Amino acid sequence: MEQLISNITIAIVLFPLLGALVAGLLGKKMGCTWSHRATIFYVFISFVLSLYLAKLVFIEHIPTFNLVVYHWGISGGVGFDVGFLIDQLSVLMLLVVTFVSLLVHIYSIGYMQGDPGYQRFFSYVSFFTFAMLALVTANNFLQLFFGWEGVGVASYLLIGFWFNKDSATAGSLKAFIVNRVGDFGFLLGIAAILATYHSIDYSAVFAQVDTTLSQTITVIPQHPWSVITLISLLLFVGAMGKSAQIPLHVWLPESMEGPTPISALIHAATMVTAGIYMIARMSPLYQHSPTALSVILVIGASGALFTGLIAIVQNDIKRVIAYSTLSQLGYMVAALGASAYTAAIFHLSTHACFKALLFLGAGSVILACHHEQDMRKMGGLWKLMPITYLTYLLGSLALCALPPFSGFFSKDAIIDAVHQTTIPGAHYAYFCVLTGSFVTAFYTFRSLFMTFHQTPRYDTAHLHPHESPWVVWLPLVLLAIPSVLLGAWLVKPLLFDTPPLLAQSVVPHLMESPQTAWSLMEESIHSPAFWLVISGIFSAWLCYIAFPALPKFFVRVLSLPYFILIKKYGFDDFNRVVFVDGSKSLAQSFSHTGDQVVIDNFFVNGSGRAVVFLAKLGRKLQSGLIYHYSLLMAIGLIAFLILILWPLKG
Amino acid sequence: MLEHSLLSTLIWFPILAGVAVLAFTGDKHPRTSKILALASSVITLILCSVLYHRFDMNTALMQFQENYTWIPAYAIRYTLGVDGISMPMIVLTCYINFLVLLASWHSIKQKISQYLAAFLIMQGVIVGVFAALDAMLFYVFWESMLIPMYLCIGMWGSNNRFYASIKFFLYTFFGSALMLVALIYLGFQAHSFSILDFYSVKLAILPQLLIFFAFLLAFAVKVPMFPVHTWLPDAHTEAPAGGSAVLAAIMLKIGAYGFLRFSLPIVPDACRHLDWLMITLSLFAVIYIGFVAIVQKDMKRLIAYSSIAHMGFVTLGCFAIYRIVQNTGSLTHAYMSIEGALVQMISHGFTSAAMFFGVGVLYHQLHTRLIRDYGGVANKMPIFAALFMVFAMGNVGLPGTSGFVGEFMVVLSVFQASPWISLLATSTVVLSAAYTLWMYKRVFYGKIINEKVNTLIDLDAWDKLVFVLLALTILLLGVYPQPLLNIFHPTVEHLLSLSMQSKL
Amino acid sequence: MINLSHFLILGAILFCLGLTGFVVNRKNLINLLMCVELLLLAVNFNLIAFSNSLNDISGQVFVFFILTVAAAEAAIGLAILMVFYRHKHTIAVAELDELKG
Amino acid sequence: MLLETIFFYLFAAGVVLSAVGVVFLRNPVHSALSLVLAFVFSACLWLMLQAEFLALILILVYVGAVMTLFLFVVMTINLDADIKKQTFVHYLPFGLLLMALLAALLLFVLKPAHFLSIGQPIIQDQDYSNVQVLGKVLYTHYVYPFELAAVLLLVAIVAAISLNPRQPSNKKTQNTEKQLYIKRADRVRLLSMPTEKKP
Repeated sequence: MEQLISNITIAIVLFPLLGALVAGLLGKKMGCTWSHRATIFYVFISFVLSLYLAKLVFIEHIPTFNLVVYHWGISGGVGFDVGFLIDQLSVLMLLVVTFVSLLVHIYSIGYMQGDPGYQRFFSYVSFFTFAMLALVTANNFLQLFFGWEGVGVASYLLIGFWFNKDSATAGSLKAFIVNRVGDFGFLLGIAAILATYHSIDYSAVFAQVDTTLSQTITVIPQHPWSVITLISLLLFVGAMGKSAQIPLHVWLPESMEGPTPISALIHAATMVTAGIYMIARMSPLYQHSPTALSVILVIGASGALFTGLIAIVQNDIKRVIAYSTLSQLGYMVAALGASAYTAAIFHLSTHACFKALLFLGAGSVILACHHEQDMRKMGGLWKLMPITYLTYLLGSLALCALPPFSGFFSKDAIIDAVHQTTIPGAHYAYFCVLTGSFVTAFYTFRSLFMTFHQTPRYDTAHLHPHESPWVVWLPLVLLAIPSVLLGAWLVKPLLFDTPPLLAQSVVPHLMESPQTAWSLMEESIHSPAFWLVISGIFSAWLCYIAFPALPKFFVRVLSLPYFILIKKYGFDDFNRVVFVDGSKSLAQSFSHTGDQVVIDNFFVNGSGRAVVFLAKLGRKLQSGLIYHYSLLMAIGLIAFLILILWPLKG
Repeated sequence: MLEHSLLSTLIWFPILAGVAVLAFTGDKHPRTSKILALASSVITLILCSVLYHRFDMNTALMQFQENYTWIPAYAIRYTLGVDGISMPMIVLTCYINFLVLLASWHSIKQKISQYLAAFLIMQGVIVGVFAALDAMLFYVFWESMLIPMYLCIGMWGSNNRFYASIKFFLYTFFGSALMLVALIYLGFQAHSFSILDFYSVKLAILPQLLIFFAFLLAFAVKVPMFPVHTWLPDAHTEAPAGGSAVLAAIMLKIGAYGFLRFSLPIVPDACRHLDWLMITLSLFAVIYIGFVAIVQKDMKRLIAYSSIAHMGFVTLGCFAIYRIVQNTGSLTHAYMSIEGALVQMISHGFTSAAMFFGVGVLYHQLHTRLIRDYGGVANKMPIFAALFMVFAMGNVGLPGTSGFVGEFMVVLSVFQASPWISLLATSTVVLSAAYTLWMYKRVFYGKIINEKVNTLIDLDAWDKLVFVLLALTILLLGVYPQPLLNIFHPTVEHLLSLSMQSKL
Repeated sequence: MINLSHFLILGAILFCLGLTGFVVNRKNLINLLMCVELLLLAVNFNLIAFSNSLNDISGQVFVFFILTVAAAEAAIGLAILMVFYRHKHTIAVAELDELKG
Repeated sequence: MLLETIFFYLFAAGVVLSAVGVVFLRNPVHSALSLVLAFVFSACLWLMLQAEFLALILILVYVGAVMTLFLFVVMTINLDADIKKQTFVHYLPFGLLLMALLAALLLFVLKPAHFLSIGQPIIQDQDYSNVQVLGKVLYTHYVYPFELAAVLLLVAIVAAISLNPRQPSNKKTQNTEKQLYIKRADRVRLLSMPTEKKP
């Protein structure tokens, strides 16, 4: 049995890598068709095997399975291993990742058709999947970091997939570097963990947590910090980078420059969920640091509200969804901050489905409009693309968290958890997440209305949008199903069962009373969140269907807020001016003033010049004129005389 | 028999082969000289594998020792031997040199036999540096190493090569002059010039400090450490690709090797006193040089600066041990620090050599190293772009590549010296990504602006072989560094015990 | 009362004058040679004065040799000077900087 | 004694003044003559020190031979052009200062107080012959140096003569070196010319 599980796990993780290698190295020889067949086949196997593992874990309840594949390195008494941890959390993540990835693979057949980098694309996507799988199955921080960086580099490659497009390469570079800023903290967090626990295996670390509760570390003299808080915060910096939390969220909208399937993959199943997953995985650690949780709560809640607001003013359909991702990630992080780790993972799973759905739907629209992404040039598409419209609508409803769609259950759990928590910042966070639900509903339906309703604004003479081929709409349909049902199906086992589904992996969140999906829906009628959502949808209807002049009016009246939102609170400008230009000019001054002028010119060439100068000076003495020599001789004579007569002076 | 002459063979065989290759000067038989050079390089590589296989990884003792009288009047002997630190360096040297010869198959057109001879002789001499156990022998190899490199830059370099070669020579020569004084002093104190005897000499703190600074100057120039690093960008920029590769991959390591072989065990108290200085300079190298690298306009300069930044990790790892031991009270984490530094040395040998070869391929075709002359190269050279991406990622220190291993270990262990040092050192995570990938973006991505880029041809078979070998090595070391660590471990243990022992 | 000191002082003054002439001379080589003669004269004064005071004839022997060498020196010096003049058509000291490094 | 003192100061002043003349007179001929005067006064002072032989030698050899040589050379060479160039004297004050310093130092050392024990000149007997004494020493004890001095003078003579080879400029001898290094191009010039048209 052990052997079987370990083989399965290794297969799940490595098959996508194999697919990536096959498509990447042999792609040119195999041709497009065989490349996508190979990669899809491998990912499909991974998915099926994940399902099997899920059966083992969730139905047969096998114990947590910790496998060390090999010793990566042993140094200083610390073993760094490559190994896998199979428990409920990782299996859930495996399912989410392989499912979404599989559908993205299939979808890409249609979306990427005819692209010169077709094989390369499939190779990258498979590699992306591999990295994410390595991340979620890791049993130690080294491998976690490997996957962590692996998804980073895969996203870098994929965002910059169309490398002839400057905005794409710039976006990819930005994504990578911002992620590295997060990794900066993450790596230090790992270092702190090693320093504290002398191991970087999850199991060893969690086993020792209780012994280090009161341990402090002196980072600033005379100010000892709780070591757990320090670790938590450092790791959270990594999560901020990967999961795009304020202020490291700036890369995510830029990642829209990649092909749409990639946006779906990044935003839904992989990459951005890594941070959420990591904190949930570390919940035994975070649980002991209220300070860190407070920080997480506030940052997450702020992201939930404020990035959602930006989505309202975006006109690019993908950007609207991108900001919505930021907002939803904010929800998840807020849930983590409120110690509702399970709720965060729950929302992660449902969000993976409906966000992938929305992105792929948007991709379908974009494909239909010949790579036009501006919603102002769409409209009235619902009749032409019924399947896309329907699935997009379902996704939107799920995103808005209307019962009985999946988003409702997970988001409701989050709002509930934030409401209940009492750590500092809880009230602010509650306000943010509540308001956020209105905002979510508003921008979601704004994009829906602008794209599918209203009168067509595209060039009807030349553009004849039509439904996409089956490889494109099939994944939509397949994603629509869990988008609708997943929440109702999972809510009870995840949150209200005893023990909850993920009890072995994450610290469970205590719910007041056991409830069912149905009772939750009933209750929701009385909750403010529900009515905020309804009013959000209604407002969107008012603004974009009933009175299309209304938005312009608001823009005029609220010009300052509008400006702030258009400028995205100035993060981009701030980063550009302070970090990009600042570091460039700092670097320039280092390079020019420091290296060239001071060291090279002054010290290095200066010493050379000094020798030349002294030599020239010495040469001057050799004037060749006798009287100069004689004068020097006389001076020498006098000096010599003084020297011998000096003792006689007394 | 082989045991007792293997090292000598590894030193003198390439040198003799180089002299033999010189017989074909005049470019009349380029093929003959190439085959001869490559064959002898392959032979040394085979000898290296013998060295590796017969190497006993369970002991810190010097192995494959050879010991002959050389200058009896001053107790100077011809003593060779390797331990877990020098053996990988020797293998690295032979391997990189093999790749250099392979890569020069097409790229060098003029004075080919002299070029090949220079590299063969250089290889032998560098192996000598790593294998020498007698201080004077070490010094002789140390200085004679400069000559072939000087010629290499001066003869096959580009426009500003005279300035660069003179600068290189004077800089490094200047550094080593004081080292000679220190070695002679130590020789008189120990009544022997054997390096191993130096380890047991008792020294007061003042001589230790003076010796430390003498060594520091010699090794810091070689590493190079801030602020004596400015020869490196010039030398790299002007040197041919192979020269840059050897310079970055091996010569820089000799400085770090010197710190490990001489400074730490011979003057441990001085090192303990001045570790703040070394740590500060290392951090300067990481951060300051990292920034400087960002704005370089010349690819080779950029890579040269990134080399300095990476070597900052090596010196950091070497000299953080005192603080680590002081804070944790045990030696275990100090192992990780030094082993991290050693892995970083080896890994940097591959990544930097690979990057320099890459730039060499571009330079060979377009005759420019300026970043702004490129753009969109990935369109014309997809295979090259893909391989270069692997090297770039190695340079960035991505997990799964060798570049990660050393940095990871150093950062993790240095955290126990002080979180702040670790914090500053970790900034390389961002900086290296910024400079490497920004360069990659400007060179490989984007539309083709310069028409000449359209004329680029992708790698030929020879280059492909070189690059694939390098890429595989980089990935292999990244995925499974344990074999390397196994070699280091006993020697590092021994080294640490020496450098923790006060000599007062 | 004249004693040794007076002669020595006279020699010193002569020496200083000769040296002054040597140093500040801008005229020509011949003047330089003449200044050298003055210097030698000053030295000779000393030797003779001491020889007299100490009643030791060696001092005078030395003066004898000095005179011989000085004569030879003057002869060769002037010969060189003539050769020089024929090459350069000048013996101005200020222009003789062939030794310049 | 008084007379001696008077004579000493008289001659000393003469020596010093004529030495000043040697140094500062513009015309080299005047300088040379001034030097002659200095030698003559010196000879007188040497006589006072009972070094008769040297005094006479000084007059005979120096004034008679060396200074004549000087004057001869001065007059052979046309120094008018050079005399006009002697206008710049930047170093003069500095040189003088330096020499004053030197003189002061020397005077400090040589002041009479330092020579009280050996300071008194010795008055020799009536039958004392300086020439005889000197000759005895010179031909016995110093015979080798004396011979060497003779050789030195010979060398000086040879050198002085050989340094001034008076060769006629229109000498008709072969220059072998030049002959060996000659090239065809220096001697023959080949021209390719069009053949003349026949009428």
